Amino acid sequence: MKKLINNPESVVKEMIEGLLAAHPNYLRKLENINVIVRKDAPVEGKVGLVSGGGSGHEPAHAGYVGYGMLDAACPGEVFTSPTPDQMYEAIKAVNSGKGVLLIIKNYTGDVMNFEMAREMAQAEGIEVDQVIVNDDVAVENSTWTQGRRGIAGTVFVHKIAGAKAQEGASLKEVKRVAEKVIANVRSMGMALTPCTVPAAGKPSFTLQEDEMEIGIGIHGEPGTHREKIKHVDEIVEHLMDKIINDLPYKSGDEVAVMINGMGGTPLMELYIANRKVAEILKEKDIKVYKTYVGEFMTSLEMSGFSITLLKLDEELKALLDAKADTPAFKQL
Amino acid sequence: MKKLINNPESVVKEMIEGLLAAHPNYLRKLENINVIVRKDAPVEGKVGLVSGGGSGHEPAHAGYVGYGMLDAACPGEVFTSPTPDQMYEAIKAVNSGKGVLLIIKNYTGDVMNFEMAREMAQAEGIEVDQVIVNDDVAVENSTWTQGRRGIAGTVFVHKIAGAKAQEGASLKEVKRVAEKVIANVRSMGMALTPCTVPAAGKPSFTLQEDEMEIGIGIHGEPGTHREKIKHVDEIVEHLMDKIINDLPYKSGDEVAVMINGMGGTPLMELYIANRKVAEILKEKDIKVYKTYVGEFMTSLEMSGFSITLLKLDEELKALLDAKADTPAFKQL
Amino acid sequence: MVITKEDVLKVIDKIVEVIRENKEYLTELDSAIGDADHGINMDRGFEAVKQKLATIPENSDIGTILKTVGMTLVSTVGGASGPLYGTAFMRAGQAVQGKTELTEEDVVKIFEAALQGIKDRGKAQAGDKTMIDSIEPAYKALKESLENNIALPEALKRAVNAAKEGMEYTKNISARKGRASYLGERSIGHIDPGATSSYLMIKALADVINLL
Amino acid sequence: MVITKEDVLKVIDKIVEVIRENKEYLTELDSAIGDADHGINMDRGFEAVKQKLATIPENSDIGTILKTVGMTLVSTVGGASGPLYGTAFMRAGQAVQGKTELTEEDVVKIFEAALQGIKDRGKAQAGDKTMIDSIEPAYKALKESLENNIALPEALKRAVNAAKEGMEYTKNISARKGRASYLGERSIGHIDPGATSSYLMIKALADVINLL
Ligand SMILES: Nc1ncnc2c1ncn2[C@@H]1O[C@H](COP(=O)(O)OP(=O)(O)O)[C@@H](O)[C@H]1O
Ligand SMILES: Nc1ncnc2c1ncn2[C@@H]1O[C@H](COP(=O)(O)OP(=O)(O)O)[C@@H](O)[C@H]1O
Ligand SMILES: [Mg+2]
Ligand SMILES: [Mg+2]
Ligand SMILES: [Mg+2]
Ligand SMILES: [Mg+2]
Repeated sequence: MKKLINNPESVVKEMIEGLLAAHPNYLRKLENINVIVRKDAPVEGKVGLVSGGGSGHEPAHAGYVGYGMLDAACPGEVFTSPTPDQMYEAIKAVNSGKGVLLIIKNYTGDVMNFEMAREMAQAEGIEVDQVIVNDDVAVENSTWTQGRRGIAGTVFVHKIAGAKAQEGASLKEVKRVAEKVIANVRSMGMALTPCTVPAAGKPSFTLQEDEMEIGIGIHGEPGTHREKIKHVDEIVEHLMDKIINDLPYKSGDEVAVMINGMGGTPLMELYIANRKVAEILKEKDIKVYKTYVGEFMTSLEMSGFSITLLKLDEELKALLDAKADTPAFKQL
Repeated sequence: MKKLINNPESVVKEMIEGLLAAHPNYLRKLENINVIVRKDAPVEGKVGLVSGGGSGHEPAHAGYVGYGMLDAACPGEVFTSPTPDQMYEAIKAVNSGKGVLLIIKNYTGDVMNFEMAREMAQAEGIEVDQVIVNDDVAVENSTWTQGRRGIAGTVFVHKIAGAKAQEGASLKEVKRVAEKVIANVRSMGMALTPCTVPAAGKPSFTLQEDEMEIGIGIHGEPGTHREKIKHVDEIVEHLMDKIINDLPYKSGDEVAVMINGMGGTPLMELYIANRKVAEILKEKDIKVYKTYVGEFMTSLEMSGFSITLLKLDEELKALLDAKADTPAFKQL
Repeated sequence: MVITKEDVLKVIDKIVEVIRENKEYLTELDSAIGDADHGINMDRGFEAVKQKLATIPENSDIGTILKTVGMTLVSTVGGASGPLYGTAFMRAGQAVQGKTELTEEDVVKIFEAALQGIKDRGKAQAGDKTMIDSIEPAYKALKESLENNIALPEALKRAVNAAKEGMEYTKNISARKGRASYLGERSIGHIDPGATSSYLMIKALADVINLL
Repeated sequence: MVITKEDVLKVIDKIVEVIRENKEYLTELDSAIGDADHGINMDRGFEAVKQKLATIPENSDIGTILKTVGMTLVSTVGGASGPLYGTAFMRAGQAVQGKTELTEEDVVKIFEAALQGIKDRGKAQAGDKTMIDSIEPAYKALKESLENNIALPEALKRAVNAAKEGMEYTKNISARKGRASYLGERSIGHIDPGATSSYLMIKALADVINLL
């Protein structure tokens, strides 16, 4: 395991210290608990937005705390859902009286921990609602499971619900646009290499030099299947096929595109992937309104990427275009 | 070699296509030649800023083309300086009559190619000047060589000279602030793993599981020496020692910090490194004015990082804070 | 047979120890079909439990002790297992609220409440390839044995065997709950990490009681 | 001995071929002390030269041909070697401007102009571990041989030997110019890739002339 760390057990603590040292104008940490909030939280007259999840997905989620996006992020241990007391403190810290929306990625652990926190906060009379993001189309038989995972599409929920909340909209309205995003966003990812949870010390799976994993999540877990490595154009075709047919996205639709690196993928390769994504969308007469290429929702040092499409209407376009100013997501 | 590519020979071409598809509101490409310019180039009444270098450093340099930074970037082949005709066409395309400044990283190839381009443009009566960035303190006996390399500190030159040019300053003034940045910026980097030039197909060097390279450049070349891997805090101490003693940065100074990932380093690790950087600066009573953590000047998928310090005065602070809006560098 | 508060604390100590010993093993199981953190999570949680129990008032009853364990697990384990085991211990504590000694019946109640807590929280059932596949058979075996007047140590041994069988059975089925469910058929052939940690905890309980 | 325009084209063809054959080798040398692109750069450039020469007017003189080679290299090779070899060929072309045949003296002039071009452009000198360490000894050996009335084919053989020695000598010294200079002492023990490509080109020239 080659990592730029000190002690595997203290990576989350030290990362948070480095994060706070880097962004003192954006972020502060609650005392005695791993909760990162907007420096100016609670923001008067604004619904509070809380998200979170295991660490290892940087810049998610603390990188999205700031103007026009989240009010608080709860970083758990690496790939481990944060605990209810973190979310509970976060909810209290960002509630300005207009209520709080929890943006949860659909994992058993995240959902259960957030739900316990919500119960705790509601018991104190705080208005708390939640949305569950489940954009990953890789898992098909989701009727038998607890449903699809939430992956990079979550960042669009942060952006758009964040813009709506920043406008001063009500909790109900913020939740409505968040759910609109969730209804219209789909993603799928793949990996060339696994990643290593620092405290585990070993990669979570192994791949041969000529193999790749298709349909991975963002926790270093194996995907839905393994294949011989292919040209990126073929890989993109496969992922796009699954994504497009799922909603489905249709001729005449307008979409936002996110090409998300998993942590170890050079930007050059993400752009090469985007080339084919743009080509396919053009062929299908689906208009690209905006494209984001970079690392938004990662899996430590995993090499691989995911594609996300979000179908837009006029409301979503305006909210997507709205100003955002956070450590990892800035839009003028 | 595990890469998300199609043909190793066409990575630069396909990356540029993907880049243009992603950022049509920021960028356009000159016809028949690999030159990326601001969509609105030449900008009336503004000095044109041209940079460039081999590809494989993404988001450098095309990612910094836009409002408040560069007017054109010339991407060469992977790790290979672009050719004079690229820079020559770039100069012509961004010259609005106020002259053009070339921002060159100090590599023999880059310097020679840019110089040939400058000769060509000057022969046509275009006012062209240049600055050479040489922030890398890793190489010590630079009197015997052609001097130090230019690495991540170059991004500060783009930002600050870009802000000055955006104000409408003269070529002389823009060059002056660029040189002020160069005089006050120092960097040093290290690698945990090598990278593979796609057309070469093999890593440019090999490291054992317990080894690291110290003092690397950004072209996959080996560094100044090889060591057993250490805790990141010790690595940071070593790099900071070299950097701080070089200028030297002194108690009472104010600095901007850049923690730059080499392409394959997870953001988590960069923040852990920043923690120690901030600690050392605090101990030495050097004030951190602003910190940038992310991937700014990469080496394909290399895992490792560099630290850059820029000593600031009031003028540089104001220019650093100025608005920038480019695909990879946005500041509100 | 009567189980004292000290016995309960001994059981918890034993669990802390067994989880520590199996930290890597549980993580390895989780890396095959999950995200390689189960042992790390559990060990962090029970380490916190050990610290926490050292600070609670001398005169705390067994219910309070179990609830404290549960709350500590909820706030330190994270992931799926945190709320699940946390709820299990909190419910178990409620079931024996105020007691300073436990009867055989109380032990059954504890199992029942814990199991129900996990089901309420996680909405899973037997056969979904989760911790329930160890706990439910163990609970049934325990209950049936005691109903048939088998002594607690022996009844717990049978519970352990049932948990073990249940745990091993998870190897043959595909997951329908938790992270492993995303693997679909690919999860077959691997034992569930949560079923394993449950088995280990039940075995720790039985081992301590057997030595009394 | 007289060298015709056709001979010059044959030499260039041979260089294209030799660079192609040594593409991987040159890249490997560059990966030890540089950035693993020299063979790729050179091959891209000479491939472009081949294409380009197929399109120039039938009646072009040798000077024009060499200048075309130089300009093509400048605009396709990139890196350090692009401007250096580009300048070398452009200067060589200037030195024999308008000629359709070359004498022994012209060959010396070509070497002289090329070497001076490289020095002007790159500011390096012999002993800096660059292409100059092949070219300068080759130039000197050629000049001296011809001054001593040795026939061109033999004189070129001596030039090749001198280039080879120079190339091999680069293994023993540390680099003071180009990317390899950043390695300091660590560059010792590795042959310079540019010195190698220069040697290969000089050898290609000699081989073709020897067969005439
Ligand atoms: N809905 C559920 N009901 C019961 N047990 C579950 C459920 N979901 C997951 N589990 C159990 O949790 C274990 C995984 O725990 P852990 O690895 O700590 O959390 P996570 O899956 O969040 O990383 C699984 O092996 C399984 O036994
Ligand atoms: N200043 C210089 N003068 C002469 N030759 C040089 C100089 N700098 C570099 N070289 C030559 O260029 C070669 C490297 O070429 P190449 O790898 O194509 O370019 P780059 O170093 O830019 O990647 C070196 O091996 C050396 O022979
Ligand atoms: Mg987990
Ligand atoms: Mg090069
Ligand atoms: Mg797990
Ligand atoms: Mg090279």
